[in-house]
Amino acid sequence: MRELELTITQNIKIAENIYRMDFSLTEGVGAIQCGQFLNLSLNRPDLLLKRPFGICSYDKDGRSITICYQLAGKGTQEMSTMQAGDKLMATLPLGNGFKLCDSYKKVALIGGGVGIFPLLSVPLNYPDKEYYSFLGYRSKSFVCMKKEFEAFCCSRIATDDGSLGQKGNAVELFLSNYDSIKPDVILACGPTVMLKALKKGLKENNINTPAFVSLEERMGCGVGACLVCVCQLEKREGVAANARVCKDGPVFNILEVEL
Amino acid sequence: MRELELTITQNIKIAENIYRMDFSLTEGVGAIQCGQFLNLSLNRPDLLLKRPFGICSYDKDGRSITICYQLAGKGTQEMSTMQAGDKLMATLPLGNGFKLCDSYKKVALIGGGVGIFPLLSVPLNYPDKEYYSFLGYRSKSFVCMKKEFEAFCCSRIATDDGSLGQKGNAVELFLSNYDSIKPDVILACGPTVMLKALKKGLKENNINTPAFVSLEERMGCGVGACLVCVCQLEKREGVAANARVCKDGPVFNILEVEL
Amino acid sequence: MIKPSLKVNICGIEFNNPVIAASGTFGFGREYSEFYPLSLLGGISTKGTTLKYRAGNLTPRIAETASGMLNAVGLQNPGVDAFIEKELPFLRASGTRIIANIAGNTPEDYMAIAERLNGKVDMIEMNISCPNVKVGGIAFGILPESVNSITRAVKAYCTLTPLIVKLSPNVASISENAKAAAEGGADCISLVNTFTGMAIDIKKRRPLLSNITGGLSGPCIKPIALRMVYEACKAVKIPVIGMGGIMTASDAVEFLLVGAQAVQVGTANISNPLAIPQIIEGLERYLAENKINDINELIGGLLTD
Amino acid sequence: MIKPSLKVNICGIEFNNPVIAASGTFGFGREYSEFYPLSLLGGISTKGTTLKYRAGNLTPRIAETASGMLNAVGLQNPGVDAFIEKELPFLRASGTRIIANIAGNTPEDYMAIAERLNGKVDMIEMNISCPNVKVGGIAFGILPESVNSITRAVKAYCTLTPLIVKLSPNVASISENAKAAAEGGADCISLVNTFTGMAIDIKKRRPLLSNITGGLSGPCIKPIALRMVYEACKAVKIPVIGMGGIMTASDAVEFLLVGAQAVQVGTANISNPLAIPQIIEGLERYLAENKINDINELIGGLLTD
Ligand SMILES: Cc1cc2nc3c(=O)[nH]c(=O)nc-3n(C[C@H](O)[C@H](O)[C@H](O)COP(=O)(O)OP(=O)(O)OC[C@H]3O[C@@H](n4cnc5c(N)ncnc54)[C@H](O)[C@@H]3O)c2cc1C
Ligand SMILES: Cc1cc2nc3c(=O)[nH]c(=O)nc-3n(C[C@H](O)[C@H](O)[C@H](O)COP(=O)(O)OP(=O)(O)OC[C@H]3O[C@@H](n4cnc5c(N)ncnc54)[C@H](O)[C@@H]3O)c2cc1C
Ligand SMILES: Cc1cc2nc3c(=O)[nH]c(=O)nc-3n(C[C@H](O)[C@H](O)[C@H](O)COP(=O)(O)O)c2cc1C
Ligand SMILES: Cc1cc2nc3c(=O)[nH]c(=O)nc-3n(C[C@H](O)[C@H](O)[C@H](O)COP(=O)(O)O)c2cc1C
Ligand code: FES
Ligand code: FES
Repeated sequence: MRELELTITQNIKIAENIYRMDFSLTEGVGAIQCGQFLNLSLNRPDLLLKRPFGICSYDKDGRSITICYQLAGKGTQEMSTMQAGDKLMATLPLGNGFKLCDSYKKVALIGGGVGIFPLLSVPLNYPDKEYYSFLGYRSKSFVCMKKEFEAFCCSRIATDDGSLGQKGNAVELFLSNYDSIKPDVILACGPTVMLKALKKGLKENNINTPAFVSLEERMGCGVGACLVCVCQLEKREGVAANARVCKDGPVFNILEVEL
Repeated sequence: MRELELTITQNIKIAENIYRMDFSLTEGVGAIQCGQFLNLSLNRPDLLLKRPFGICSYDKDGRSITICYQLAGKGTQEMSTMQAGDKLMATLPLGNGFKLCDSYKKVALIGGGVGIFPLLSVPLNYPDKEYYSFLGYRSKSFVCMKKEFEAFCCSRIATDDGSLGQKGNAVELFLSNYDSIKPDVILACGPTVMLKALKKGLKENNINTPAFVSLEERMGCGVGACLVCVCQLEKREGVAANARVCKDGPVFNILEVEL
Repeated sequence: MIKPSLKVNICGIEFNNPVIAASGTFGFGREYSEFYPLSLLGGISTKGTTLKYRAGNLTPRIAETASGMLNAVGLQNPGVDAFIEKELPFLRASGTRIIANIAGNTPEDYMAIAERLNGKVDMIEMNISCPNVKVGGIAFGILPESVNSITRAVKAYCTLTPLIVKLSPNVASISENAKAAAEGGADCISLVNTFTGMAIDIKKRRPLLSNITGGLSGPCIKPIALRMVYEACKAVKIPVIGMGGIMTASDAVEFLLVGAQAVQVGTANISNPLAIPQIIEGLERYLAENKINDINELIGGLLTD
Repeated sequence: MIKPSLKVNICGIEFNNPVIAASGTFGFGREYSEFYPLSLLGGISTKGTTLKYRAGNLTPRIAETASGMLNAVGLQNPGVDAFIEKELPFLRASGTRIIANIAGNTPEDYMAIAERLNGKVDMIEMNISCPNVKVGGIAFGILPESVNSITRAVKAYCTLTPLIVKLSPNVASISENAKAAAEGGADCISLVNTFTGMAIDIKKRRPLLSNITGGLSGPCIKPIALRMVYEACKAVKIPVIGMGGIMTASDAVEFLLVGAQAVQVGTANISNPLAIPQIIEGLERYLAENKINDINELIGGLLTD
């Protein structure tokens, strides 16, 4: 992980409330693992904290990077006003990312809301797998990156209001398609309620496929030092323990974390 | 005085550390008196206070306005990065400004440093006077608005290091030329040390010409409510009193204020 | 949808809305009346008034800090008699509620000012957090005992006009001081006044204020101010007026949610002369969006379970 | 021109420079050692350590405020024995000064931790401003008497290692508390810890922190912190380590000018992992530009005449 200056090369709206921001770096960051994130400074001294965003895509030497962000509050609002040429500091790459062993051939990607973006980076590290994606959006107007997923995935979509694809959420979509796919591994990213529903759904359906989830938590440093971003691990022999989402995660085995 | 949105139409460097910023206003501010100022918001929530700048020039209906500013600290630094099209809120016009009675025909303008800028606006209200300007700059590289003064003035320049015009300051320049001009009124603007030297110089040389000075003081509201910007008036019958530079000034009769 | 009601009632006095201009940032209202009719306001807390004219401190009296400002005006004011004679008639005619903010060097000062203002204004706000006021080396507002005793002494003169005690935040326990004011007979408390702070010009190696230290206000103090108002509201049953760093309607909502019956807005006026009307408009919008018909339903509505 | 010296000596211990990583924002140094060699630092104050493992509070533990942040980590740490066994060897090998920051629920806790750390670290920093630690309803750090007595009790166990007492800013008089620590036998004081604050999500009408309140840090508190350090430096003769909102070298210079012998940098690390090396570089530049050969000439150099 390093602290580097990023130059915005593009900042465009791609769906309702959702933007894509591309950066170039003068120094390379080296190897990036899919599912890692960056912590972005906003150049506004009153907004002290960096904002974490999953890295959607990157080139091999880490000299260009893409994130997608949803307008959520002051910081993302400020980001939406930025222009090509503006420079921002960022810490990257952060976290453990998704790691797939060779034995996993069929990969199910389950993404909800802004959780779909980090999943886009998985084939960059693992181009030779068979991918099935299950993407949940609020409504048709929020749908984005559809083509990008279709480029490497057999991709299905659900919307909360049924305005595109199946009505419902990404987990329901996945479960209803599970039998026809039987993936070797599940990678999921989205709001905590979604991950919770996934954990429950897997259990109830006796699905023992290894599943890895990428968590969201409010962060400070992003590097593991300030201890604000913890999640609770499932008790081992009755002993509770915390893990840092930024450093020990954001990706955890679904069986290891309390959701 | 009103609170209005200004749109930057130009922001250019005109001398070492000195910039000129032009604004357009969608609503007119109405009549502006020469020597009035505006209090400019910086659009940076961490920089809470507005910055006061003398209005250099303006069109009749107050729909376009120019200020010139020197890099002094965080705020002016931020201003120097702004671009045409950027919008800023400002309170304007503020203060009393320079007021000249008909009997004043020959007007001496004495300006030091950034104090020269408000003087530029005097002929806009009083086009039919005879003007003589005495402008003091730190050094040749800081000289600006020379042509603009020459357009309506018999203009002389002094620099601290003698790199252009007479070596010395604006007050010395004025005093050494006083006899040949004998102005009816003196308008001066510049750092407090300069105004102090002027008051002393006038006294020592028994010059009784009416003189008006525009003061600088750190400001808050700029409208007369917060009482942070006071100056001390000369005691009247032994009684001391304060005046607000922003509201009762910035222009005072030199005999009325303690310098 | 019907327009939500912003009216609040504090100590029997009805305010058009809960947004009051804070003392010292709004003069006696004249300047801002050039920007909007003062009748829009919930009320005005006037510049702190002492028994006699005070010249205040030397300049510089102001310095900017990160998301805040320091001031060391030092209670420049014309004195209570000049206030009553020259400022009050204009204020009374303005159509808003008038709160006279008062300060003194001794309990007798406060009592004398209160006596003169009793019955002439809507409320009296006793500022006991002025750093120039000493009792045995500690300002009246620091120790609960002295908060209690000065409140008791001054309340005796506020027979016709409710007394607000304005608490200092530079204390060990805001709850104790709030209780002390309530037990001393305060009809209402307001908080916070400014936090003592300082800033330095490292080029000159000198303080930025001639007075060395000054009072910190603005958004930087909001989290501490809000916590103190939250604690004060839990500690006492009398109404609480909250302030400290309120710049927007959203900030005002935070103070109302922790239980403030009204808010005061200070530094925001200095940054933006239209701050208060914009906050009032924003409150109306927030209520409408959240389908709340009466702002009183919001007050104390923080969920913490 | 010769390179200015940044070395300072505190309680007989030499620091390469006066910039120390503040407790709780720097873990046990491992993470930031990936950004730069820790030997660059003046020192590290480690994450507050208690007698036993503590899980800390529920999340969210952090919220952003205007030019500041609130945290409510709640002293998550592995306990003193794990610290000594697993973290200290790495820290000792890092080539910088190690200050062990400690916290407890009872005086006995503090004494036991101090006893274990005595002789093993360069300094012990006793945090007596943890909001979870109660004595008769008031934290150890609030009343001068309790500051004095806990300092006395813990100092008895710091026979080989100088004791820093880290003061709370949530007090009535920082001078009194500084004096109480000095009289209790503290070798050094450090201040400020965070200010208790809160922030609310007005959409959910809930506090942004699960703990409701948290500690405010960052540039927003700098004016108050600086004023407190200024007062503390005047109140005591023992060395003072200043902190609160230091983001840049210029901020650090302000604290040195009021008399701090060293500074700690906390929140700045969270905003910018390179903050401390940049501050150290900036201090060197400031000294060179101002033709000061030794940073000790700057300390206490504020002009106030
Ligand atoms: C590892 C990780 C990866 C993420 N990836 C993406 C992504 O690819 N695209 C995307 O749109 N969003 C992503 N998020 C969420 C994103 O960080 C927040 O939406 C964003 O920080 C909101 O900032 P704001 O200033 O607009 O909101 P504000 O509410 O003004 O932010 C205030 C503070 O709260 C924090 N915060 C607010 N919402 C969240 C949240 N949901 N999660 C974490 N912190 C939050 C902010 O970071 C900031 O510190 C990710 C979060 C994490 C933890
Ligand atoms: C009535 C009036 C008219 C002015 N006209 C001009 C002008 O036409 N051109 C120009 O270049 N400058 C002018 N000045 C000075 C100008 O306001 C300051 O240089 C500017 O505010 C510095 O801001 P900063 O953020 O760069 O400096 P900082 O030091 O970061 O400012 C911090 C605070 O101090 C105040 N401050 C700093 N220096 C001064 C100063 N010299 N006078 C008043 N306040 C100050 C700032 O307004 C701000 O509130 C005028 C000042 C006044 C009072
Ligand atoms: C310039 C200035 C002058 C002030 N004068 C007074 C005063 O005379 N009496 C008083 O009780 N409070 C005074 N205050 C404090 C404010 O009324 C208010 O309590 C404080 O500024 C916090 O609110 P804010 O952050 O909205 O400004 C003054 C504040 C400022 C900024
Ligand atoms: C996330 C976080 C955790 C902290 N943990 C501790 C702690 O364990 N012990 C302690 O004495 N201070 C702790 N502090 C306080 C800091 O050490 C420091 O006193 C305070 O943040 C002010 O400095 P700053 O503004 O530079 O951050 C913590 C601060 C933060 C932001
Ligand atoms: S954000 Fe600091 S430890 Fe995770
Ligand atoms: S700046 Fe507020 S009274 Fe002059």
